[in-house]
Amino acid sequence: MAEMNLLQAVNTALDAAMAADERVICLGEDVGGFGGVFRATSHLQEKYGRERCFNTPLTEQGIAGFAIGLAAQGKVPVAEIQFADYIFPAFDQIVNEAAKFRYRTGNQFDVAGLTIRAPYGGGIAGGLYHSQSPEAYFCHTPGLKVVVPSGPRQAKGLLTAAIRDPNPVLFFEPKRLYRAAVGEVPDEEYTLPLGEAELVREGEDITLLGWGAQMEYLLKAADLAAAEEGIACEVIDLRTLLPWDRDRVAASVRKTGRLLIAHEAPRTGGYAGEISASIQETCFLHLEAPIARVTGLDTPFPLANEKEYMTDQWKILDAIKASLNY
Amino acid sequence: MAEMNLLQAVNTALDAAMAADERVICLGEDVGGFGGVFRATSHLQEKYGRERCFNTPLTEQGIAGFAIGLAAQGKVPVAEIQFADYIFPAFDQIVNEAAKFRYRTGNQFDVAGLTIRAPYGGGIAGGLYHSQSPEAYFCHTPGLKVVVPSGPRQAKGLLTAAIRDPNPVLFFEPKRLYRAAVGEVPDEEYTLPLGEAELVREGEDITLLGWGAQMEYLLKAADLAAAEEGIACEVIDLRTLLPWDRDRVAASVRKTGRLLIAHEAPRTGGYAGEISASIQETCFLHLEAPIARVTGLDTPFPLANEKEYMTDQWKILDAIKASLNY
Amino acid sequence: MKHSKRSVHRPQFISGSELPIPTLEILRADGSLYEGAEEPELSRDLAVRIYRTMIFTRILDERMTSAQRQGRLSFYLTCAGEEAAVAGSVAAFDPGDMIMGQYREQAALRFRGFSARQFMTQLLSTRNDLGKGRQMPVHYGTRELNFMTISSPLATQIPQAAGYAYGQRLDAGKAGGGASHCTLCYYGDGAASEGDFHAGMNMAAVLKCPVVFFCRNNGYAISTPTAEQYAGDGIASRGVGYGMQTIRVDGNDLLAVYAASVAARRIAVESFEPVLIEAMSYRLGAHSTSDDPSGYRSREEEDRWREMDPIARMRLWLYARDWWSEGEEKAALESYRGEVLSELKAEEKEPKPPLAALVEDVYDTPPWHLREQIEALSEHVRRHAEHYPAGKGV
Amino acid sequence: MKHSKRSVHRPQFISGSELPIPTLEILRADGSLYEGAEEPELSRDLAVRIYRTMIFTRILDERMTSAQRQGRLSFYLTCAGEEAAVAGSVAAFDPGDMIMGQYREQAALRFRGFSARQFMTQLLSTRNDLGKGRQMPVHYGTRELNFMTISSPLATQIPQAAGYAYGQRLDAGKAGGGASHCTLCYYGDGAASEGDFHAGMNMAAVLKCPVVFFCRNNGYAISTPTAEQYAGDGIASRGVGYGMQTIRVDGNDLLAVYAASVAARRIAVESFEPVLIEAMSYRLGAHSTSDDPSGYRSREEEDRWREMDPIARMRLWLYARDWWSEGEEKAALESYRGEVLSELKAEEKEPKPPLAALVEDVYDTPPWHLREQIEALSEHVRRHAEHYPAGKGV
Ligand SMILES: Cc1ncc(C[n+]2csc(CCOP(=O)(O)OP(=O)(O)O)c2C)c(N)n1
Ligand SMILES: Cc1ncc(C[n+]2csc(CCOP(=O)(O)OP(=O)(O)O)c2C)c(N)n1
Ligand SMILES: [Mg+2]
Ligand SMILES: [Mg+2]
Repeated sequence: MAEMNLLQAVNTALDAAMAADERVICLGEDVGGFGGVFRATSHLQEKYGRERCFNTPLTEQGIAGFAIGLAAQGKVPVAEIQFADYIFPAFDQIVNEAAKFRYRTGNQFDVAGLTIRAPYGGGIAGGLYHSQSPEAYFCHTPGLKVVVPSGPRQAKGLLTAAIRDPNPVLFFEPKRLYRAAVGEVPDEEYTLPLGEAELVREGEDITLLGWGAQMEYLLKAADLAAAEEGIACEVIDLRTLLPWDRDRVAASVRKTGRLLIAHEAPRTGGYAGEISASIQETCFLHLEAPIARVTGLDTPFPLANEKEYMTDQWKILDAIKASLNY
Repeated sequence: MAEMNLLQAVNTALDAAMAADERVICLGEDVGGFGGVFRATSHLQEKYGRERCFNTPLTEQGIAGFAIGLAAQGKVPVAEIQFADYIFPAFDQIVNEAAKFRYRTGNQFDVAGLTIRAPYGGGIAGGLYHSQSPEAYFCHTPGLKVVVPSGPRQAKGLLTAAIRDPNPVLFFEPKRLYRAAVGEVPDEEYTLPLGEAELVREGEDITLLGWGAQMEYLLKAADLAAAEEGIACEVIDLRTLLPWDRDRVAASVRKTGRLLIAHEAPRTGGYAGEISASIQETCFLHLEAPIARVTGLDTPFPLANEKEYMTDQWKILDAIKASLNY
Repeated sequence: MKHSKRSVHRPQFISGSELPIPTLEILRADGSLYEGAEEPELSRDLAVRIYRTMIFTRILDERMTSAQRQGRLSFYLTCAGEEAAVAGSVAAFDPGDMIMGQYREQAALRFRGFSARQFMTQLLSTRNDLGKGRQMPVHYGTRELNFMTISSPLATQIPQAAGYAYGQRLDAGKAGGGASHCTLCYYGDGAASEGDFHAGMNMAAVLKCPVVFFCRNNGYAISTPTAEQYAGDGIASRGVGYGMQTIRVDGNDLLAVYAASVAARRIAVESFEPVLIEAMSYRLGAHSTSDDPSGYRSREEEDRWREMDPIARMRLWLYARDWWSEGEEKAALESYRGEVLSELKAEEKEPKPPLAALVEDVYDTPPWHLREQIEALSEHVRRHAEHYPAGKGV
Repeated sequence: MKHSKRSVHRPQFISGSELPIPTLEILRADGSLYEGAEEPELSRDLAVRIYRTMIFTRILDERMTSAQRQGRLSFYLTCAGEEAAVAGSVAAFDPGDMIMGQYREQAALRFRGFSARQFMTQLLSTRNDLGKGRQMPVHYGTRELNFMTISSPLATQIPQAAGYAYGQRLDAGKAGGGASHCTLCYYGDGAASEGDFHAGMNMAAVLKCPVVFFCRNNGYAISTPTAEQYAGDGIASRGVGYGMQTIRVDGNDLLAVYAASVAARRIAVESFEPVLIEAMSYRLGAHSTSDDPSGYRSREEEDRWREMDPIARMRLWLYARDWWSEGEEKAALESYRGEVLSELKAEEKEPKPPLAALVEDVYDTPPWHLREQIEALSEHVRRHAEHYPAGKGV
């Protein structure tokens, strides 16, 4: 066990994956000698050479397309998109190509080895283009897996699993927590299973569900709810958004009768909508209050008034109370 | 009044818009002399000249970017994306640029005049890449309006409104109905308001909600439900998906106590999820059964077994019965 | 080369006309060689195999176009006019080289041994289709023949080909010496306008990927003539901009295409470098069976190009060397016509893929939601068998 | 030009080194002119205005970088080293021409009259910011000065600039003769790798848009040197491929930049044609305040370029003609330093934009869902005022 932050956990997972399998290749803008603008790929070029860890020209559609080709050839590319806000030029390659590759070839070809990493989310005074949480766009895309770690331990275990998973995986890293989230991480390589949610805290009164940077707020809100009102929150970290662990969530909601989902992305069309719709289908007769969503506003991500804009423990706490008082 | 099909209605709306306002410009792949692969822009180059109706090079990101520039300069571009399946290379220009243009400039600049048209949907043996219904991707994008006509009358009125609307509008045309949907269309120019759903049929027992090519199936299912079981369906054509007419839908659900939403796109992350989540928030105590979704499977769009894959009146009818028997 | 160091002291603009890229031409329309031209090394066997590929493809195209008109296929798309460009290039490559095409390269597939029957399984989306009937006709793919399954979105294969070739280079690195295999990537003059073209070409050049890009410049992208597609000196001039070795060839001249392709492959594998070949040709037929070119180009223009038919030109050359005879010609045409039609007929009897295949291969194995969905669908189709073609099967 | 008609009969590859694009150089580092060089027409007033723009920008950059270190700004990004490229180009354009920049062109804004105070409103995202405090520092924009608001996603402005210019051409068409206005579009050597670059350049050429593309080639995209960005002869060689009139200039040579820009604008407006200028320069500072270049380049390299400082070079030229004196220099520097600091201080006292602005300008007017959301948020902030900076305001 070693204490490290989320960024170090990512770097450690990449390092171990490159050491274990020479097919693993890290590529992206500035990921080479410099080690990435956040330093997630620090020292990897030194250790594994310029052929296996390199700068690409500045083109996200090219990075994604190139990584797809590498994966189709049998390599295990881990491509970095510098900010999730800049993943959109690669949207066609990801959604029309990577996601549909195995299907359209009748399983003759695939991009099993492909992982695309991108830092996402707000809270760093990034404004419109250094703050977005685009996970929902990809969760509407059959063929992709979408994974979001909430802390260092999850980051290492999930990224290792993502790299090994025989499907294209998008791995969104909560950049607000890169240095802020620190915790114990096992030294050895390990994986956390994709598709399984993590029950973070048990409780009887309401289920709180989120992923990535939301988990911190959900846990703080749960603490406040317990302290202020004696409310016992069950807290679940979804971890894999696609395919998601509906059974785990449904089991919890059947127990608590209430569900609150939090995400940073704008509300309309956000992934909370999908979860809410599915859970009311499965748990209709168990629901004692409407499923609540605490989300970003339906606006571009702002710079001024960012604190007000973002979800936080106070907003979650209010929604918990509203649900309990319904 | 004249009888015409959906394609002619689109062509008529474009023609009238170009005649009325010389700032209106039609551009896209093959839209010039040839009039578009579906012939939606037939005769427009002849009538209004090569400068106002022209072929672009084959680049969707370029078409969108170019149209954004035109709109920022004060023109009223109507850009065609040949198939909605090919809108993804333009995703960044639409989602990061067009949608956020007014916001990020503090309303100093805007792309008020921009409309992007694209034929969408399946049922024409198009397989993965000539069948997709990508509306949900755009409905998660504040700043855009998303409009889908269900027939010739709606197509002309809504497209005219979209062109005049001072916001960027995506206009998805159900290509399966291009020639199949025929109806009376007023000769004069007229608009149907964006943001307002259309109550197509009144009923007491369940609300059926859809858009575009789903409306035909919903109405057929409503007929079957009435004939077979005496069920009275209320049928609503959403028409504008973003921003959507929640009040109209909620009022109907408060009356019927039941809601079924149909779309062709894959289920997970589809727009039915958003509507379901919102309506259970607003109408929780009125719901007598879970909100039902009839949608495409969570797979790429197939070619073989397309008929089985797609939503249709039989699947909707089953879901109506399941809701009524809940 | 980063950038040139030459300097001038008066503002002087440079335009494309200052670097006109010449066209390699070896074979004249009458089957004779241009003066000063050098014939590429090409054995009789290989020449005949190439020629047979070209005429088979022409016949396949003719027959399938009629079959589509008869409603036996939903869609088809011909290679007519571009057979020399495609067959002449693929013939210069190793069977182990990966091909990543656009959709008009059936001649490459045929050259590598795709049977008439295999074409039919894909065109008819039967359960025998290697692609499991999931894509529209002409979206062929076969791992066995190293032909990557075609995908409709244009130009996406260009950066993918760069990446694929980079992987091949890494494998070669281990063996020492040059790469044993490279990638051959086809695309059209229209596709070259996509952003992915730029991304892929530039990455291939910077990252030194052993890939040969083969641009089929056939004058049109559906209805859009190249004059409305680009303003420069074709696509070749762009290769130069990427710092890529580049050549333009007469695409209707089998010998020129073959000679350029042999040299290009050598550069790619020996020096880990991408190469661009631009083949100037013409799409003799409609864009596809959904298209009617009379709306955008003249019969005269088409006729002019028909006179430069690459098949006729190669035939004359073969005749002149006595490598092929009128008798062989007749026999080959007849046998291909028969084969294509009988295989079409035979495959028409084959069933569609099973319903369950709808949810396979979305992931390596179907997750819970896809299992639920296919169960519900199968149950629905069973209950309403009369409304569904697959109703009989379940 | 569609494609060249010249033909050859032996396979011969062409590579970029066969068309080295020369660099226009007029002014030597010591302020004297190259032999054979021709000075562009440039009045004393304009020359001094350009020079003042350059030194103001340098001072703004220095002061704001320190202010950022002191925590008074969240982020900053300098133009240091590229002042001649930016000020020399914008000076050749009409104030009515639209500028669509990347983010390192504060000199252009300043040249057009953006005040020190206006810079501060944006950098501090106060309620006085024309952009309503919504974007990160340096994302300036002003309709009044025809400077399109900067957007972070790279290269998106390139096809937009083509479209904007096409609109200008249509307006001109009505007036007859050339265009009265054109578009000036800046981008970096890194941004030129994006797909949007290709799309925009090609469309501008084919659709004959009066736009001048100005590539600031400063050697780096964050940590990535141009050698890992492209393999061809810079960006200029691509312009030639698009059939665009193209010129490369020494970007640290004000006279070369200005001369090329004057000529480029003339071509654009008179013949409705895009033009490409590639200015070779160097980013003297870090990419931004978030970056530390010592991780990827040497101090020696930086020093070499510091010796070619464009400001020093222009100053020597001005001194030589007696258009500027050491006294004026000293006074200008002092006054700019004072102005920048006092305006910073003053603007720091200004409040942030109101909470309600969060939902404005998403659409022309906020629809129901945004009205609901802002109401709920305002109510929440009111109830929990202690947790929110805006708590005081509501
Ligand atoms: C991204 C994308 N946009 C549009 C289309 C529709 N489309 C199919 S083929 C074609 C023209 C392609 O022209 P070209 O590349 O010259 O190839 P050719 O058909 O001439 O062989 C178009 C526009 C597509 N398949 N993909
Ligand atoms: C689409 C996109 N990808 C990545 C980034 C992150 N980024 C910001 S600036 C930059 C480098 C740009 O280099 P260049 O174009 O040479 O401009 P310079 O900074 O040298 O002026 C990068 C990668 C971005 N802003 N947009
Ligand atoms: Mg073509
Ligand atoms: Mg740069």
